[in-house]
Amino acid sequence: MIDFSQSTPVILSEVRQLTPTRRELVLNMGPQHPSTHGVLRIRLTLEGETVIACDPVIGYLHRGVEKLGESHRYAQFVPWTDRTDYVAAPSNNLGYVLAVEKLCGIQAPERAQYWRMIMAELTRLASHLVWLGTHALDIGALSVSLYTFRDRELILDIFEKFCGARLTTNMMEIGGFSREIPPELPEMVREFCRYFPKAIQQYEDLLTENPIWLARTKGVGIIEPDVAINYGLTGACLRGSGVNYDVRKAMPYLLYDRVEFDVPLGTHGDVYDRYLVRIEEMRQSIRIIEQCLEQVPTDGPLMAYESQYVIPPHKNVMTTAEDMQRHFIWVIKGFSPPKGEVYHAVEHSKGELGYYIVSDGSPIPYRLRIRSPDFVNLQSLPYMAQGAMLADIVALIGTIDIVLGSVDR
Amino acid sequence: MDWQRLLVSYFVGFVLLNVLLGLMAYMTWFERRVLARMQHRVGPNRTGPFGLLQPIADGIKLLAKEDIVPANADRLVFLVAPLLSFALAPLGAAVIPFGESLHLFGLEIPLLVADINVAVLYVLALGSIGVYGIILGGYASGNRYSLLGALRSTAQVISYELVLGLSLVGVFILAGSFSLQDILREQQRVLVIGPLTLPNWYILSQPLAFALFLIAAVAETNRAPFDLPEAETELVAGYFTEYSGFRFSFYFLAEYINMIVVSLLAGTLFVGGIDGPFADGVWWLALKALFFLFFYVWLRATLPRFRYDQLMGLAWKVLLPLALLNIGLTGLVRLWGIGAL
Amino acid sequence: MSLQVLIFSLLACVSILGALGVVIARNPVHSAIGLVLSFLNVAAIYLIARAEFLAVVQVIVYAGAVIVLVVFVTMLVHPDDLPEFHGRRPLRIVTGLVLGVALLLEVAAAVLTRSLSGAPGPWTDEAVAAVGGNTQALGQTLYSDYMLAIQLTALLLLAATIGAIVLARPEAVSERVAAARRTLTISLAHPRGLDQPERPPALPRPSDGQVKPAGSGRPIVLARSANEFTEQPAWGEWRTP
Amino acid sequence: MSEPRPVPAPTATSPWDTTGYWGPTDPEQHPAVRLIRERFPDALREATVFRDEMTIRVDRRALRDVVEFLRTHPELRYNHLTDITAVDMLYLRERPRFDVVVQLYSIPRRQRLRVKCGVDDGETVPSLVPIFAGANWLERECYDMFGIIFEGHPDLRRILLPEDWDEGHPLRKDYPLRGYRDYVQPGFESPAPRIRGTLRRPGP
Amino acid sequence: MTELSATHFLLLSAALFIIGMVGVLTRRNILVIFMCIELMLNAVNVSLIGFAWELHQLTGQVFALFVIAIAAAEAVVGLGIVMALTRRADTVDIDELRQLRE
Repeated sequence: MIDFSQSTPVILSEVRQLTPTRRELVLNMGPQHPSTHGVLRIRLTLEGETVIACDPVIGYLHRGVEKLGESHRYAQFVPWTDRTDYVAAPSNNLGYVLAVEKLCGIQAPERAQYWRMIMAELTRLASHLVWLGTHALDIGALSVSLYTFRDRELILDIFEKFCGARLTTNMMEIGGFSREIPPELPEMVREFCRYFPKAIQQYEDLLTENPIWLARTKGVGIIEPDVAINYGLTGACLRGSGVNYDVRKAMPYLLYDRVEFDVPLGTHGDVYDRYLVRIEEMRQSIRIIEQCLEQVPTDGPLMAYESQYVIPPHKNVMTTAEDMQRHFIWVIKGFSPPKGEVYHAVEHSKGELGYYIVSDGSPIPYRLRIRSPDFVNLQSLPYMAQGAMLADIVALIGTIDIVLGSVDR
Repeated sequence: MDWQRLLVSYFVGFVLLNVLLGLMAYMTWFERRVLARMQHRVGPNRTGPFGLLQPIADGIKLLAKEDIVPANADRLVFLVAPLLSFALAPLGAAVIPFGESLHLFGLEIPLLVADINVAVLYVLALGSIGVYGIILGGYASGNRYSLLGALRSTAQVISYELVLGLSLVGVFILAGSFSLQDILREQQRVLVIGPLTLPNWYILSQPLAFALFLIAAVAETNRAPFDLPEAETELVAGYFTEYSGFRFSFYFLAEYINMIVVSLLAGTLFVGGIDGPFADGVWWLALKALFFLFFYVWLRATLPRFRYDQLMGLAWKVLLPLALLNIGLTGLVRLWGIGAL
Repeated sequence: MSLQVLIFSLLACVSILGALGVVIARNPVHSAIGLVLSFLNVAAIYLIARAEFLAVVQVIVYAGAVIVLVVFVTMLVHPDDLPEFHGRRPLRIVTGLVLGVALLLEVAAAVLTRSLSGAPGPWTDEAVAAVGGNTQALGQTLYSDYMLAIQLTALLLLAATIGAIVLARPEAVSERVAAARRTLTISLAHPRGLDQPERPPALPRPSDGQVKPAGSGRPIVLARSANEFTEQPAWGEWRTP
Repeated sequence: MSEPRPVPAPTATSPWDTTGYWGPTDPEQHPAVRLIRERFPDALREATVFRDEMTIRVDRRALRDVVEFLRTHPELRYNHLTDITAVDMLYLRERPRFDVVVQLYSIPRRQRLRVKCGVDDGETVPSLVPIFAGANWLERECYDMFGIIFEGHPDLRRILLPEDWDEGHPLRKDYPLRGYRDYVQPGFESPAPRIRGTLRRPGP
Repeated sequence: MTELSATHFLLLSAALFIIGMVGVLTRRNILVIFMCIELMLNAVNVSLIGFAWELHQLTGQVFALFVIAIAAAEAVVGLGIVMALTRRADTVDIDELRQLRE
């Protein structure tokens, strides 16, 4: 039995300067390129069509979100998290909000937690749909992307019903939700859950057994489990290699310990396995949403109203002087969490999304660090690209599932 | 007399060229509409009824665009390459018979521009010259994506032309001629097998050759899933990355005209061309070609793209041996007279 | 002067211009364009000489395959890598030109003063038309009188193909990648580095209830709790041998 | 208008204090603290707990050895490098100026651990790249944002900012929020006048 | 010379052949030399066809066909050699190492 957890030691070879020999061709893929999913730039050294070296260059979408976090009050920063991974905004909100709640030592009421779970899982579905569509499009399957975007619209409709926004939702609030859930929302989500498995089947019909798809994905971009761990991969990139690490299971947050779901693991660690894993994750997300809808109380508080750290209820602001003062202070000055530092991670659709917040007791975070999953996952691209063909590069970028807003922050 | 025939030929060719250009324009409309239907979309429907004026609007837009020549392009070659591609594309239609002769104004007007006895070889030769437009355009752009696209295209076209040519050898053996007229005439005979009466279409006697031809034709015209030279997700737009305006539209036109010509050729070579039940005529050929064009669009909506090495492997390791096998079998059958029904 | 001669002269002139382009152009790709031009015109001249099949073959083989290959190689190789046969010495160029002109004059004189010899053959236009055309006539001659020659040609082509494959065979990709791993690191901080880890023994298979067939004969494993597959991965083949 | 109510101190009953994902909340009970104290008696500076999160502060010179130890020790096996980042402590303490923060996670034991070390301007931290390949970009980002030099890193260059960015490290506390000056794209130094709505390209 | 005869073909053939020969003698790029050789072979074909046409013989065409086949074979081998040569000329470290070892 191998001691799998102690992965093989890293032996650094000498750094190769990226000066091509005459037989090689340096191809600058990006930052403006149809399949680098934004403004990723990859410096490829090719020999014929075989990739000899691959050096991803990032930072074209760097907006200094962490620096901005050091000048915004805690509640003001929530919209900024939308802009990091813009295809999965509610998950980003959730990670940040949970980190702040942990820092403050508060917890949202049960009902709000269920709705957060539902929204987080819907976000996972939306994000996976974008991933599947673009990934298939990169490999040349034109129609799948339109089908996935068609179904993503349904999820965005739910978001719109819930909070009024579709893409950058700014959905989660510190302490829960301050507005009531629209009464027709549960039925909308239920309707979606009834419909969506058929849609997944449709995508699978087009891709899973398609010989060209298999030829393009099987055996391409293999990451062995020890290498995956060594690179610090998380999410489907790690689980595609067969390592069971899902933050929802490993360290349940919200109420994930109350729902039943399985963590799909790949057995070969190639592009095809990561595809299978993500497809299965979508099915499991539907399972989670259905259980949440069964378990969620129909009424009850949505906000931890008693706490100092949350915005007072709207009705009380209008009727009581004390809450009006609280509201005034909360809005004008913000709230001051205790001194300390917390790290809280959630299972984002792309992997482990962590927020590390250092508080000095002022209403503004002293340091706000976003551990974005795709930034770390993208590091494995040169490893996977070794000896691959040029056409594989787009498959590999797709399989990592990056969003440059999140990579560059 | 000779001059008269020449003039009539020129006239027929002129009409055919214009019809082809019109068809090509509406082929883009057809592709967009069909693709949209397959993808739960609407497609162009705002310009004219059912979007029928869309190709014209597109044409005007492309003509009005700036014609950009990159600074490090090989200027002359860059300017000429798309013209080459475009000029060669419709020539293939010249040898396709569209029906019997017409008698108008006392003249005999053949519905065929040129009846040459190496017609099919002529079409293959045009295909092999047509690749120069792509190679030179990709080379002259001074862009690495274009260069890669051109390299891919070269290797692909050489490989698949081989398959294309060899897949047709079976037909030649059965028909005993390279002339499309003769091949068509052979197919108009009736095949009687016991109680069944079938047309002697070569799709029935050469199904393997037909499949090979179809695959190789898709590859030859650089269409999905063999659209590697212009794979937009890898090579941006391949060999025409740097082209804009009407030079771009020349490549575009050439691609669609090639599709139409190949469809007409497939219709003529394998499914009897103008031959059909009820009444023979050009509409049967049009219907058959339309089916092949639909097949092109269908493929594009369904299949992902091959990788370069897989494409070459398919050509050399699968299709070429199959084509040789088909030739051998057909030769044997012909030799022993079983096929001489 | 008949129309035929006029057309012939036109085609011949363009063909010679193309040939001159091959020699004069600095860029090999331009040379190739000149060559294609020359070949196409020669093919048209073949048509005048009633050699339709050869004309088409000329286009398909020469213009469509040989020159395409040359252009392909031109684009593939770096010009500096090409071996130099002789330097750009003016003496040699002058000698070549003088020699060429002298030879041209000599041959032209010979050609123009020639007295026709050789008996006319049986293949008049009518005879060719009678067997069905140039292709058929050529085929009959080729496969009766020249059977051995054509077999030998086939053998030659086969040998050439094999030779070319052997010559241009790249090192196997795996070998190249292994070489790359040895001498150059693709990624900075490569996790494998130099050593290949030992192949571990077979891993325990996940229990059947957890294995879900997912597609193309490949299962995925469904982990029910957080504790499974953290020590050991659900990894089917550690690495394919 | 009265003063706002004072912020209540977090109580031990807060749900976040009992998650157990970071091991025992008593540093003396925590195996990592105990084993490091045995193995590296000089390097361990302190071990603190906030909201059940265990943070170990070590000497910067020993960082790589400690992390290697945490990774390989059979009782600990923190084999997953979650994050490397830094905090500029300019306004919080005198010296050292930065904290390098390493978040570790043990996949088999399902526990997190945070390792910190202080580093001053001009000092170096041993790179973790020889242990974790994933440290590569994370350390590059730290260097880019804070200017912390990681000794032994094979390729320490800027990652998020342009390679020719010459104006310090933006996540330092003394770096102005809007930068020292407006960033001008090379080649566009002189303001280009707009002529009929199109931007004129500057000549070579 | 008012009627087309084999002489025209021979003159064209001579011109093409000699242009090709001058190219082989003066150019140094192996690919251009290669093309010039093709040109010379083609010139031979022209004269063969010309004679065949004038004499109503098919032998000339048959020989031209063989010349084309041989030219194709020659092209394939020649280009293979070019590829092999460039691969050798461009020494990546691996090759040097291998050469040292042997």
